[in-house]
Parts: sequence; C-alpha cells; structure tokens
Amino acid sequence: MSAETLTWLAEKAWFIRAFEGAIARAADAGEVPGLVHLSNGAELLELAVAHALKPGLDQVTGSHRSHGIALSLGVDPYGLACEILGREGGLSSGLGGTQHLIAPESGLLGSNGIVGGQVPLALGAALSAKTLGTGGIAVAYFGDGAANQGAVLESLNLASALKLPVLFVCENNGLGQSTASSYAAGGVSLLGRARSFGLAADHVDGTDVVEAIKVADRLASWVRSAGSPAFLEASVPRLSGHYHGDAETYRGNGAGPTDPFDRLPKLLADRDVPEGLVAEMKARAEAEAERVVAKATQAADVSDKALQRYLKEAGA
Amino acid sequence: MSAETLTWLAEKAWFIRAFEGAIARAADAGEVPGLVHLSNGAELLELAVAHALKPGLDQVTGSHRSHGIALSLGVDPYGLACEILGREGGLSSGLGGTQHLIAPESGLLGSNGIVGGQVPLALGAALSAKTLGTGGIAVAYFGDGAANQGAVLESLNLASALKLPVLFVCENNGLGQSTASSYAAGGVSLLGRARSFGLAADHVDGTDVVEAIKVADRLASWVRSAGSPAFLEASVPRLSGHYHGDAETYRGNGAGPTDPFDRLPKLLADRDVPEGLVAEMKARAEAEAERVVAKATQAADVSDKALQRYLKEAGA
Amino acid sequence: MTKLSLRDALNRAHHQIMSADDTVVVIGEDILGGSGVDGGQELGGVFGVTAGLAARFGEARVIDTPISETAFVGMATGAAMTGLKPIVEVMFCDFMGVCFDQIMNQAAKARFLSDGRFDLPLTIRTTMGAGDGSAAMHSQSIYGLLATVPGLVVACPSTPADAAGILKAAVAAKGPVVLMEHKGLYGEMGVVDEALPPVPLGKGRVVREGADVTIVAVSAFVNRAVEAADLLNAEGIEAEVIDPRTIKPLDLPLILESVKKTGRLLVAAEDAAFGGFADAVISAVSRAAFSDLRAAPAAITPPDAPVPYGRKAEAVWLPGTDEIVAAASALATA
Amino acid sequence: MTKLSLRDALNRAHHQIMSADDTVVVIGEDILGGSGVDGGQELGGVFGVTAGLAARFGEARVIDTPISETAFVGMATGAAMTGLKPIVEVMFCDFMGVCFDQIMNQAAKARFLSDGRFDLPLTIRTTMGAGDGSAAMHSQSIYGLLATVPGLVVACPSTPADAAGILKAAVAAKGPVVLMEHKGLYGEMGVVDEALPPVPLGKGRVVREGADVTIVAVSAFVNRAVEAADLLNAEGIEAEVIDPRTIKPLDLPLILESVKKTGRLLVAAEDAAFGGFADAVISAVSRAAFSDLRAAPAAITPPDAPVPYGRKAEAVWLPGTDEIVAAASALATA
Ligand SMILES: Cc1ncc(C[n+]2csc(CCOP(=O)(O)OP(=O)(O)O)c2C)c(N)n1
Ligand SMILES: Cc1ncc(C[n+]2csc(CCOP(=O)(O)OP(=O)(O)O)c2C)c(N)n1
Ligand SMILES: [Mg+2]
Ligand SMILES: [Mg+2]
Repeated sequence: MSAETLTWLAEKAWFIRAFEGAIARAADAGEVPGLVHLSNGAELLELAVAHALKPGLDQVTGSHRSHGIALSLGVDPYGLACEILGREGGLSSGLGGTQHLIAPESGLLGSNGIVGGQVPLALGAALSAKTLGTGGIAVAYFGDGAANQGAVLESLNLASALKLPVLFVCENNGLGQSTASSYAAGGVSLLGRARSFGLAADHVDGTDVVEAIKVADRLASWVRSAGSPAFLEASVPRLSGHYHGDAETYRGNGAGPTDPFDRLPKLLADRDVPEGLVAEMKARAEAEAERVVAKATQAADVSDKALQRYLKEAGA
Repeated sequence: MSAETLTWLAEKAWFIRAFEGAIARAADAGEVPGLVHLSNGAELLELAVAHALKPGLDQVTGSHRSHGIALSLGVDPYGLACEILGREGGLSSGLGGTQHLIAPESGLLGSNGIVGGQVPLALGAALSAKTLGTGGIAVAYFGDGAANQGAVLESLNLASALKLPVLFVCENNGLGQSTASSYAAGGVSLLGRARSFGLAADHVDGTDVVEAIKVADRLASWVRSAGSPAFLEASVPRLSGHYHGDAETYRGNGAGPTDPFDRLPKLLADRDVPEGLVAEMKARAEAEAERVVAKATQAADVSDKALQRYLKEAGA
Repeated sequence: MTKLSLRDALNRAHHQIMSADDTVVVIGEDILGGSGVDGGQELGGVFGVTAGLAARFGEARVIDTPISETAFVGMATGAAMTGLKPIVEVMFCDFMGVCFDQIMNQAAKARFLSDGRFDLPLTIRTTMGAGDGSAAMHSQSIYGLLATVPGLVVACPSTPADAAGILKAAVAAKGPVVLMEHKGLYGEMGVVDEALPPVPLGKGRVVREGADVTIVAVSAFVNRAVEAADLLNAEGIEAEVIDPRTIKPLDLPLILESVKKTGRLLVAAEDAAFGGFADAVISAVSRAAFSDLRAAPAAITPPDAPVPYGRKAEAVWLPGTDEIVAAASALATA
Repeated sequence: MTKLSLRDALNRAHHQIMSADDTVVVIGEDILGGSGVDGGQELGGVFGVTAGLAARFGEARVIDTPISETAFVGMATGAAMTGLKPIVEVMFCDFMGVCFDQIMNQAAKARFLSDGRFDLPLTIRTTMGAGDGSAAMHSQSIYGLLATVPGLVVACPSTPADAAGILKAAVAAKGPVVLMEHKGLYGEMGVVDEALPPVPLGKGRVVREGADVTIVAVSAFVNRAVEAADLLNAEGIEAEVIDPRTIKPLDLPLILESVKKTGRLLVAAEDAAFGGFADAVISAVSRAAFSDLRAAPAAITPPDAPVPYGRKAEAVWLPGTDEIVAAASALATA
C-alpha cells in the first residue's frame, strides 16, 4: 500500500472515529432522537472496501450500523450528521434516521433497521448493473448475526444461481447484540457457508489494513471482472456496545478488544510520512467532526415538513 | 436387509404406488377438490426413513408432496384418502386436504402448502423431545427446491446451534416445479450446505432400497444417540408431473427417469421369497388401494360441519 | 376492439410493456419455466401470464428464480431503485408471508425513507382467491392486510381491460404496486381496446347504475354483484355496483357519491372478516357521510376462518350471489 | 396488592408461570443474553422482561436463539404442537415481516387444519409503538394487520395487571396468542394483585364511565384517552373510556352497550389509518348498532405513512391527548 493510500485511509479513519464520538456526545446531550449503533472498530475494513469501489458505478447496502460505511463512501458528513440528528439538511430531511441512511449519489443505496433486510436489495443493484451493462458492482454489508437470517442465506444462493456481481461483506465482530456468534452460528466458519453456495470466499483480519486493502481489492475486482458473487468475511472488533449506551453487562470482564487504530501510527511512520502527521490528522479529525456535528445540532428540525410533503404526494 | 424387512417394504411400496394411482383416477373423475402432488418415485426412500423411526416417539413434517410419507408412517389409508377427497372420515374431516395432512398419532405432525414451511415446525418437535426427555427425534422432509428457502436454511443453522435431535431429509428429484435444481441451487452440493452449518450429512441413492435403509438407519440412530441434527440428501426420481395433470412440456423428450420399483422383483427373488409373491403383492396393493379410495369416494362431504364447529369454537 | 381472456390481456400487456421499455424485467418462479432442464418448452408461468416473453425478450429480462421469495422480491426492489422497472411475481399471495419483510419494510417504505429522492417502479404481481379447492395456503385474498401497510398501492382488477391497464399503470407508477389477480378470473372474457390503455390507479368504476343500494364489490365479487343486481331488479330493487379496482388508494369520492344517492351501502370482499377491506370502506363511509346513510351498512365477507379444502366447506366459506342478494334486499327495505 | 411497573409485572408473571408449569419454555433473541460469551451477566431481554428466568429455570427452558425469526417462531409453534407451552419473543413487531409465514400460515392455521385435534398453546410476545425516535422499522403497531389473520388472538394490554394477566391467559389458551407490549408503557406503574390473576381474552374493560361519548382506546392510547376525558370534563363532556384489551376477539358487546348510552363513538388506535383496528370497530358498530349512533363515528390514528424518525415529524405523526379532546368534543356536539 502506498503512502498516499495509507494517509488517505488514516485521515478518513480518524475522522470516522471522531465523528462517532461527536455523535455519541450529541446523543448524551439529548440531541439524537433514536439509539445509535456506532461503527468503532470497523472503520479500516470499511475504508478498505470503499477503496476497492468505483464511485458513480457501484452501490452499497448496509445494516443498522452504517455511519462508518456512509463516511467511507464519501457521503457528506454534515448531511449524515443532520440525518442522524433528525435535522434539516439530513440525507432524508430526518425522515429515515440513523438506521435508514440513503445516499445513492455516493453509492450508499441504503442502510437498514431489519437485520439482513438490506442484503436482497444489493442483489437488485447488482442485477441492474448487469442488465444495464454499467460495469458496476454491488456490495452488501451485514454482521455475523445477520448471517443466520433467511434473507441473507437466500441471497447468497440467489446471487450464485443468477451470477450477480455482488460482493457480500460479513463484518464478524463475534457478537449479535449480546449473543456470541460462536453460539448462534452453527458450523465451523461462515466462509464454508458462502462456499457451499458456490461463492468465491475469503477471510481477512479487518484490523490489518494492509491485508484488508489487498483482499477487498482482489475480491471486488474479481466480482467486477467475472460478474459473479464473492464473499468476504472480515474480523473486526466491536469497540463500543451494541448501541451507544449499552452497558454490556453480558460481556465478561476479560480484556476488551484491542483497537485496530493502535497500529496506524507505526504503519504511517514506516511509510516515512512527515513527523507529527498523526497528531495533526487526529486533531483535524476531532475538530472537523466536532464542527460538523455542532453545526448539525444547530440545524432546525424540519422533519414535520418532510412528512407533510410525503402525505401530500401519497394523497393520505 | 432381511427378507422380512424387504417384503414389508415392497408390500408397502406397491400399496403407496397403487394408492397414488387410485387417487389420480379419482382426481380425473372429479372427486378430488384440489390438485394433488404424487409421491411416485420416492416411496422406497420414504419407507426406508420410516423404518428407522420409533412409532409413538418420533414426529415427521412433510411438504406438499406427502401422501407417501403419510402411508410410510402407517397413517390409515382410508383416513388419508378421505382427507384428500375432502370427505367424512378424513384426518381433518376435509378441512386440510392433500397439502395439509396431520396425523401426529402416527408420527405425522403435518404436511405443508408453503415450500419449506414445515421445516421449522419439525425443530419444535425436536425441542419438545429434547426438553421433555422422551428419546424421540423429529424428521423434516423437504425438496431440493425448498433447500433454497430461508425457512429451511435458517432451520439447518438453528438445529445445529441448539443441538436439536432432528433429521433433515432432502428429497432431491432434480426439479422444483419446472425449474431444475442445477439451475436454482448454487454450489456443488446440498450436502456441502448442510455440513457448512455443522450438520452430519450424507447422500443416498433413494432408488437403492438396501442402501437407503442402511443410511437412514445410521443417520436416525446418530441423531437419536448424539441428540444432534443430521442431514440426508436422497436422490429420487419424480415419476409423475409436479402435480397430477402437469403436462410437463418444460421437460425435454429424453428418456424419463427410471422407476426404482423395477429393481424390486430381482431383490426379492434374491432373498428366496415364495414364487409369485411379487405378482401377489402387486395385485393385493391394487385391490386394496382401489377399495380404500372407492370407499372414500362414497363417503359424504361433511367439511361444512367441520367448518361450523371451528367457527363456533372461535366465536366467529 | 377485441375479445380476450383476463390471462391473455395480461400476457399481451406484458409483451407491449416489455417491447416499449427495455428496462422492464420480469422475475419469478417458473415464469420462464424449464430453466436448467434440457429441451422442453417455455412454461410462461403456472397460469400462462408470462408466456412467450422469454422467447421474445431473452432470458436476461425474463428471470426464473429459486424458491427464495425474500431474496428475489428484495432483488426486484433493489433493482427498482437502480434503474430497472421489475415486474416480480409471487406465485400465490399466500406465499407473501415468507417475504413479507421485503414487502412491508423494504419496498413499501423505501420512497418515504429516501424523502422521495428515488422512485420505486416496482410491480408485484400475485394471485389470490378461493373456490378451486386449493385450501388454506393457496386461496387467501390478503388485499386488506396489504393495504394497511403505508406506502403500498394495492389493486384488484376484475376485467381483462382493467387488469392489463392497471399493469401498465403499475409499471409506470412512482411507487410499489401490488397487483392481485383472482385465479377464478383468468378465463374471464372481456372486450379490450387493442392498445390496452393504462387504467389510472386510485380510480374506481361504476359497473352498473342504480338508485336503491350501493354495492362495492372487489375482484371476483364484481360479477357476482352484477348477477345479484339482475336478480334484485326482479324484486324491484335497483342496485348500483361499484368496482373500486384499486384497494388503496381508495376512490372514496366515487363511493360517497353513490351512497349520497342510495343511502345504503353493502361491501362484498373476499378478504378478512375483521379489519379487511369491507371494514375499511364501511368505516370510511360512516365517518365521511354518516348523514347520507339511511340504514346500517353491511358487509359480505367469508367468515373469520382459514379457507377450507372440502367442497362443501369451501362453498359455505365463500359467499356468492345469493348472499349478496339477500343482504342487499334486506338493506334496501331496512 | 402491590405497585409494579408493566415490565416488572410481566417479569413476575413469567416467573410464576414457569414455576407452576415445567412445560413452559421461553425462546427468543437475547432473552437470556450473553449466550456464548464468557463471564458477564444475564441480560434478560432487551427490555428486561425475561430477567432472572435463566438463573432460576435453567438454560434448557430459557433459550437464546440466532437472529432467525422464521426458524425459531416455527420451532416454538412445532413445540406447542408436541407438549410444550412456549412463550416466544419477537423483539419488535416490525420484525414479524421476516417470519410472517410462520405466524400467518403455520401458527394461525394449525388448529383449524387439524380440525381441532391439537391445541396450540403458543404465546408470541412482541413490542410495538412509536414515540421514542426508533423510526420506521422499530416503531410500528401492527395489531390490526395481525387481527385480520384467522386463527390469531391479538392482545394489547395497557396496565401492569392486564399485561401480566393476559400473559397468563395466553399461556393457558388453546390457540396462538400474540401479546403486544407498547415500549412506552414498560415503565407504567400500576397496582396489581400479587397473584397476578389471569385476565380473560376477549374481554374489555370500562376504564372510566361517561354518558356523552364512547372512546375506545388501545394500549398507550388508554392513558391519553383518560387524560382527554379529564379535559373534556372541564368542557362539560363526560367521556366513557373503554380499553378493549384484546383486539381479536373483540369485546363488541361492551362497546355496543356504551354506544347505546352515548350514541357517539371515537376510536383511538396507533395502528393503520386504513383497514386498521379503528376501521374494524367503527365498521362493527355501524353495522350492529347503526340506530344507536347519533353522529358520525370518528377515528384517531396516525396518518397513512411509515413512522418518521425526526422528533417533530414523529410528534405530528403520533396523535396525542389534544387530538382526542378535539375529536371527542366535536363528536359530542355534533
Ligand atoms: C429481523 C431482525 N431481528 C432482530 C433485530 C434486532 N437486532 C438489531 S441489531 C441485532 C444484532 C445484529 O448482529 P450482527 O448482524 O452481528 O451486527 P452487529 O450489530 O454486530 O454489527 C439485532 C438482534 C432486527 N433489527 N431485525
Ligand atoms: C413459499 C412457496 N413458494 C412457492 C410455492 C409453489 N410451489 C409449490 S411446490 C414447488 C416446487 C417445490 O420443489 P421441491 O422443494 O423440489 O419439491 P418437489 O415438488 O420436487 O417435491 C413450488 C415452487 C409454494 N408452495 N410456497
Ligand atoms: Mg456482529
Ligand atoms: Mg424437487
């Protein structure tokens, strides 16, 4: 990985982390209508996947935990923050909220409140790309817990049967809410599942950004060139609770997961980047995230007007 | 396999075939309210599975194509025929019909009009057996087409995760209605799917009754003793159309599937059974099936009274 | 003008729609038929509605699927968000239970959640209806249930022209439309304009005029209501028969206008006895035009029970012309 | 007598039920919590309703599941056919879309299809309700939709005593019962009899008597209706508030009795604007007691739109006490 790529990625990663922190603080301050599910721990993997995609061609669907995915794809942070806060300027004027982020212009077809619900939708984007010959691919993100949901399992098969250009990305953080994946998922590995449906499949340590970039790129390229589906299982830690505010009493007192960001400074140093860059990037990220979320907090809530618009069009 | 077992099985097999023939004729004569899906071709496999089960302990759920399963379990042919004809004396007084056969007293918990719908229900029977410590197991039958349905895929996983004593029996006849399994099912084999969820799995040629008895017995015993799920994929031919009356224009003009019964006479002869037994058994089967279905045809339609009973109890 | 069965009208409309617009694709189980089977002929759907499409438009646009309704209805929904106009078939509406999330939460809510930023030109075709011995899981009519879901348009045409025209309107619509075809009507013949012009969603039709009682009848009940109107005529009662065509949005103005004249409302619908379409119409009229009503409104629906298999039970379960006549004449003289 | 929150009353009822009957098992996602995680504490459900059950009754009877609603709701249904009395939780009713076949076709129809040969003592617990910023897929109230399905009993208690009592009745019932708990009511306090006696299914309750207008209010609307009744009092209007408790079977006699007295009907329900519970009640009353009605019946429901996320939109979407007061007073003076 080049120094440029790494710097781009690190800068974005710190911003995402800072953004989630600012959102969490806004939630604590009562500025967020609903519960938020933070992406902390999955940023590097998501950026690696985004790095493999073609803006304007590819479409991604995500789960309830999609703030980071949105930012990785280049969704405007202010529009995102406003949506999460339910304010004017939000992607959907606050009608959708944190679990229903929609920004197809940036390649985010949608995120979803129903575990697994987003996965069939990605197949649709893949079908469009294939039928219209755009050269695009689709990415369906979901968690280890979602891998036990019928919608996801059927989709693995359908994508294989119809030969759709879709990359499934299973972010395995070992937990679905409070339940361990080791308990909920039968069998030895999720890769085996995917392969049994005829998908090319690979695993990557999502905390290892160098590997993640390589593997994501390889699989996305393969999907694009072969026009067939592939499956990427990425191990990522869930650094925060299931949702922000989750006391996680169900988790033992053992050492928590380590933060993949811990490895970033050394990686950057090895690439011979300017002295002090890390500190600078972090500070920039914090300041910018703080600014964006603060500004969003100042925005008006106009969701009622958006609702009225909808009702008017529906004739309801 | 002993001569006794084989004789028992052959006698039953011919009866099932004859029963389906008589039902088909009744349907042609306008005596059957709905479309029937005949079991022709799967009889030997179903009898092999039934042979491995413990009456009074085990429970089975089946698909839309369950006449043969019912008879293999020892469901009263007259009650079955009356249900299929929608008559008095039917298992459910004609309320359910051909796709909803219920005879838990004989181990048939239910058959189902929704592809795959019966599979989760079998998990429930397994859970009851496990929780109540009855020593029973459950069997979930379904087709190759159903193996692509979320309900089935989730169930494979749930049975594995909860360690439920259930035997999945996938009757692979290569077709789901008019669509080939080779088209609809991604991946190389259904066994691979089952194994990926952590299930013990095996394949058997369902036309080879000697093997079928062995494999069904082995897997059922394993489920019973280990208390864990297993998966049996059985290749069986679909000798008739998807439903009786299906013109099957979607099938090419190649040689149709061969009838597994063709091998029965030689198998019996090898066991040194009395001369003429085969002809005798066939004749008995035909006569008995004809008698049962003819008698059912004479029975009154009292389904309206059954409906009234239901409405009365529901207070509707 | 020409005479066509409802099945053939739908088939012809498919041909016209697909030849006029390359972005229309058809998706479902056995709609091509024989996929993966050597030799053999195109099936064209279990009721023949999609016959000949694959031969003409190719397998890239006529897509057989595994028995995975959640995945393929969701796929159709996602495709509708990204440039295609899919017509997806759920073989029987009874099977919508297995893909109900994709209908209720994904397709129905997508435009709302996007704040109208994308259209969702998705048509979901399905069949419904009792009367042919198909029993509890192949005979339901869940249009009232579907209509409770915000974001769905639900249509239940009763004639060949309306079926074809509504299909066209559905494919051209901005949001998802569920088109429900009664199995008992596929053979129904009717005169149609060759061009099969679109029929606007949300607009009902006065099938027959009358001054004494308004009968709102849905799908297969429309013919029964017309038969009933003939019989009622002999009793000196003039029934006005209204076919709402679209369940939601409901053409309430048309119904209110009729009730203003007749003062009497009877709704005949095959869906739920409790909370179904009949209740929706009776409630809407009672709330909006209470003072126009001169007698208690009435509903003809099956009882609150699953569809039974046996012929006698099914005949009891499914109300017919007689029940409509009896209810209407009681109402007219109340 | 003691004072308990609705959450705690439900939790206590679970403890009593499970200790009285070994065949009762509890099944769902995170209802034990922490399964497969080393160390840590029992979660007892995301709302705490099942807290302490695993510690007391063991993990064989308190079963955490994968996120596979179809498989585990179906498993619970099959278990109810074979000797267990499962209480299965679908975390939010919005998720019923993914397992709707098992609810609509399998659980609901099983007793009918067996001609009553087996009972189905299945309780499906779920949550519902808007008002907490949970948005379009965690806020729905689909009781009207569920009630359209033949074979289901649907209950929506509004007090701790009713919630506990209905849970007991549900577990003892012959057929499947869906128990819908409003998220906004878990903290609601109420006086309960320590024994938490069963509350009969199908029986409503007059919450407050009044002669001028009947307000039928469901779940979280009951409190708002009572508040409204207080405010209406100041205007000289006496509202009778009825909590039907069970959606289906509906206690229609209780409602009719009240309407006979008041001549005026208002229904306040959080489910569908079209074909929902309000329509079912208004239709039933209009049909059965038209001559008792002295004014057009009225409904208070959210509009026909998904639940919005933003606070202002959600506040507009969800009607409150003010809307009830306005509608009731318009009605009383109509
Ligand atoms: C169908 C459905 N079931 C349950 C839920 C509740 N729920 C939301 S997130 C979640 C856990 C998801 O786990 P996983 O897929 O691993 O994603 P993660 O939260 O770990 O990112 C659950 C159970 C839901 N939203 N939808
Ligand atoms: C959910 C659902 N989808 C579709 C159908 C229609 N259908 C009935 S049987 C069948 C084919 C089933 O194929 P398979 O599982 O292989 O069983 P087989 O008929 O070969 O025994 C289909 C598509 C249905 N009943 N339920
Ligand atoms: Mg997870
Ligand atoms: Mg098959």
